[in-house]
Amino acid sequence: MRQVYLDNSSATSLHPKVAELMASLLKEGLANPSSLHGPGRRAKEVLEEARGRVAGLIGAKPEEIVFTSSGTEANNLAIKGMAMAYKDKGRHIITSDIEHFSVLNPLTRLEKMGFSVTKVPVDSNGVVDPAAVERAVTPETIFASIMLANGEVGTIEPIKDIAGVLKKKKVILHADAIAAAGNIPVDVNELGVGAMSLSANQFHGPSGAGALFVRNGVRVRPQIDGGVQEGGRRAGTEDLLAIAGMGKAAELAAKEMPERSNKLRSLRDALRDRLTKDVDFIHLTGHPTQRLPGSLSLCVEFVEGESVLLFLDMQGVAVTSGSACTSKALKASHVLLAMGVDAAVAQGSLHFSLGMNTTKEDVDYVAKVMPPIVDRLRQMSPLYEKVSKEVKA
Amino acid sequence: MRQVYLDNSSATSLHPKVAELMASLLKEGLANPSSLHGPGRRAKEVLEEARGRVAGLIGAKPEEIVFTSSGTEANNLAIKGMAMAYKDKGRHIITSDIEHFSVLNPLTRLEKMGFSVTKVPVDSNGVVDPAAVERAVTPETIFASIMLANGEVGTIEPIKDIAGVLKKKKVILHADAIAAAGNIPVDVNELGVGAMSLSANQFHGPSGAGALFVRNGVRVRPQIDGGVQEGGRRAGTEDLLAIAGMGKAAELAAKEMPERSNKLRSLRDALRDRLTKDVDFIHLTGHPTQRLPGSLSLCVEFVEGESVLLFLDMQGVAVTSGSACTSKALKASHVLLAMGVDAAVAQGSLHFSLGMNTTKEDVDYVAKVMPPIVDRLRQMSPLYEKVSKEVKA
Amino acid sequence: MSGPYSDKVMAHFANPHNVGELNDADGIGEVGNPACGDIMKMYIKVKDNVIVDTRFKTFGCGAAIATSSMATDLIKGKTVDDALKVTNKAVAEALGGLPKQKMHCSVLAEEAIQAAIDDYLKKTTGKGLNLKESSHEHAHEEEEGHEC
Amino acid sequence: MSGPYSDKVMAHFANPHNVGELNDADGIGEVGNPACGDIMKMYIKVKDNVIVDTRFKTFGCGAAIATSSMATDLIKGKTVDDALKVTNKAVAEALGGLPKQKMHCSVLAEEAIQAAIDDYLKKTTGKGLNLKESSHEHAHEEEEGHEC
Ligand SMILES: Cc1ncc(COP(=O)(O)O)c(C=O)c1O
Ligand SMILES: Cc1ncc(COP(=O)(O)O)c(C=O)c1O
Repeated sequence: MRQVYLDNSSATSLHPKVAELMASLLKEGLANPSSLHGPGRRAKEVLEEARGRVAGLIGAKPEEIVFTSSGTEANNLAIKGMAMAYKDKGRHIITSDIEHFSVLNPLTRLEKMGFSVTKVPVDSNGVVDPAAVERAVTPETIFASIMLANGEVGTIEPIKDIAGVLKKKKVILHADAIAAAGNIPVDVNELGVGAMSLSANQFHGPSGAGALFVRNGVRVRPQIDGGVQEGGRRAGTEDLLAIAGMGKAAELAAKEMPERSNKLRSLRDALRDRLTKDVDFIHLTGHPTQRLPGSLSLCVEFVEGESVLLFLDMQGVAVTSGSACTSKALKASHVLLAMGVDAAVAQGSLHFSLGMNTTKEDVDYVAKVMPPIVDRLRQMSPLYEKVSKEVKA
Repeated sequence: MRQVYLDNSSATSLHPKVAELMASLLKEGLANPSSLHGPGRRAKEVLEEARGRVAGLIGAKPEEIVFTSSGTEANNLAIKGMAMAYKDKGRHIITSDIEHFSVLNPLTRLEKMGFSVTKVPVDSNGVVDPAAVERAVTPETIFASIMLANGEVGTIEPIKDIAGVLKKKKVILHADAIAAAGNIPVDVNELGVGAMSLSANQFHGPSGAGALFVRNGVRVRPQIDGGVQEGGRRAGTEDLLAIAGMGKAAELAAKEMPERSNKLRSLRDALRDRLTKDVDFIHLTGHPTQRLPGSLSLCVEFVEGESVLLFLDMQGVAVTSGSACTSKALKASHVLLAMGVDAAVAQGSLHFSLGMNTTKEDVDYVAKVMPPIVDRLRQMSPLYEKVSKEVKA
Repeated sequence: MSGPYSDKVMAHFANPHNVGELNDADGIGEVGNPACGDIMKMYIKVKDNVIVDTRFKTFGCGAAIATSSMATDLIKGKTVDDALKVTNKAVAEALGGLPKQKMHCSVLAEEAIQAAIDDYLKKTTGKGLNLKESSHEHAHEEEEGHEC
Repeated sequence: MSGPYSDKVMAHFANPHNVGELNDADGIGEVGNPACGDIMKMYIKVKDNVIVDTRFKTFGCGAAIATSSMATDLIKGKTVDDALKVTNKAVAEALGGLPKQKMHCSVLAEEAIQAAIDDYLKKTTGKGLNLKESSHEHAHEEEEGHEC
């Protein structure tokens, strides 16, 4: 059966050249980059080459890159690390309603420690209003954390404008660029961010490597204490294999980005057009144009996302859903709800995230297998029954 | 030139079978284990297989294993995680003078937050006295953290006895078993520990995977917040490649341990005997018999460790040193000082850590190249000059 | 491959039994809430106090569809009284178990059976079951909206 | 390969110049402290106020040996006054730079030169340099023993 992987937002497929580099490093064997001997110096060289490549992807200086084990850890280091570093300056932090749990949950921890957090809302496209961020600033505000792009609905936020209004108020901006970096052009200086999180598995690198950009002059208190790796900002023997993979993936993303995103956009638009034509009662979610190139996010009314996902899986198609039933907490995606999507409609959430391997044949295949699945589930659905009766009446 | 890697205490060489599994997973490609679709379920299967293997190595239940990105992170999760989970019970913690910085530095953080820490001393062999631990217990004590084996001098601690005295006082024991697990038999039930840290790169697995054993009933507060991975105890997309490697390495360590450690012991003893015979003024450090099988730790008087290390490196031999000059903080190893080694003698610290790949030829080679290096450096040393004059006189 | 669901759940989900409506149903019960992700509507046909036929329509996840399918299988051919004894646990066990966070689907199936029988009894005897407030909704409130 | 040391440091470390003692030295200076990891002992032979020969013995790391070697190279052939102008920076620069945490080795080299000259002056003129408390030891105290 055809295997179509359209869940690159959960973890991208590995770039063949990244896999190749990692395989060759596996064969070579890697020592500890802190060691003074030859094998250690070679390991250090691999580490610093990767750092340079990741810095290059986002216009940063190498020493501004702190490697972590995931995007989640990078967000934790940014949020808790800056909160601890600046707690004597103030205890107020700004964020948005649609951040990832790796931003929201650390903030909840901080609230329990006496920090206060203001969450700015989003519009129906999932866009944060820079003016709302500006209004949220108090004399106590130490930083804001707003995502550059949302991984569930694909919306790209006006980070440059948000950084602009915050700069006037001398508030640092951390951007969770995990879903964005490597997929759209991201330059820390153009954006004006003080800190920014990335994750290799979002741009065809491996899981196991993330990075936090920390602008020179911005302080973060380490969240993992021990040795003096990563300039004293993150202890622990480095996962050099994953880090080297991240570096290579960053280099390739920078090089191949225009080509990749053109292809992704046209395939994504083709899939969107086919599905909206062949399936009725589909709601597109997220911003219609200001969005990640490979992301198609929608809600199929009268059916539940997990059921569609499982039937698609039986046809070899891998996607994700933000329905309550697919989440471990049994709550519908807070992102969809924050955008004002009706809770019942949100149950039909599906996210198709295309990657560099996606082909026209994949799109054709999904466009072919999806409508009968929806139809079958709707035939089973007591909600659709009502609608079809209403339509008939 | 012959390459002899005797720095397995910094990072072991990768077991060929571990490298093989990782290479095949790189080729296969791994999805996100949280995903519901087929590739996600396959990833989950890889994850749980690894968990079972790691649990198997130490006699734990699979659900008692929390994967982390390093041994350092496992220690941080244990120390800060238990401190936060039990802070309402008490704020006193016991540790020893010879713990790794990934235990000591988190404790320093906790001290700044109002916890108090008692460090028990060690004897000249680096052994912690269980009675001293018992005496340190107060009604406020919530846990103790004592290492199972010291990675710098090789001494194995009487953890079972320490756990025994603590059990009477209802104090949880965390053991940093990072240097020990996979190298000597370790069973969490026999030892009686409540939590225990491991690191894959200490038993021929990859860097990038560690684990914390958390006994059912023992609580740790997550230190990385976000998604609900690892039973809600550690958020972030899993580094499946490294974790799978750790699982395989654990399985192999369990199987090959008797054979490996017999070989390591005899090679290590041979190296010790040759070096002590051919180089005078050598002090062996750590316990003479109660020690890790592959570890030979010593101080060469009148020379400085980094210089020996660099000359050995020019001969293709990789070792490590605990001298002040090799540390980034320019302080001699706190482990050696805690054992009462004279500060000047500690400057000549060297640690030879053998691994499964070490051969008799390696030992012969090192035994051959080392004495002339020491001799050359001593001819340059104003300290040796005095001694040789004294000896002559 | 280790999925969230047992093979039996997947089999019932992929090919559910008794899907559809009964035009001449003697009792119809609908439970659940679309915002929470699951609605089950159950139809029963009763002859001589025995459930001779049954159908369902379900909006929900794999477990919701599979439990609906299994619930209809379990009550078919049973007397009304025996059908009322089919518990959520029985449904879940018949499916070879359910993931913990999906057990509420089996609760919904139990409630759907009771709602259909309640409707049948109301229609035939004028007096329904003394149905408690939906335990499903209840659990919902208790856990502060954490679970639907 | 990117090691901690420049190629020049490694070259001087691997093959240091002027190693040894001078039996007929006119001045001998010893600085440092074994507990801190470095001791340098420097010998000078002076003729007509010019340092015509010099040797050193050093206990210490790669940088300590390399700076000793370079320091002896730099003062050889210089007048005593000019030798006193050789700073730790000059030594470090001549070596193509030193890692930040190894700069103290160059300080030690400067101090060794001064100690040897001090000894020479004391022997010849009865009056040494007005050497301040070892700036090395000083730095040591200031930084609470963090750096040797
Ligand atoms: C916007 C955003 N933030 C954070 C994360 C978490 O990153 P990771 O999965 O690397 O832990 C993700 C995951 O995709 C994401 O999309
Ligand atoms: C006893 C001990 N604890 C902790 C660590 C740190 O582990 P890691 O290097 O995996 O971060 C080490 C490293 O070797 C160790 O030997």
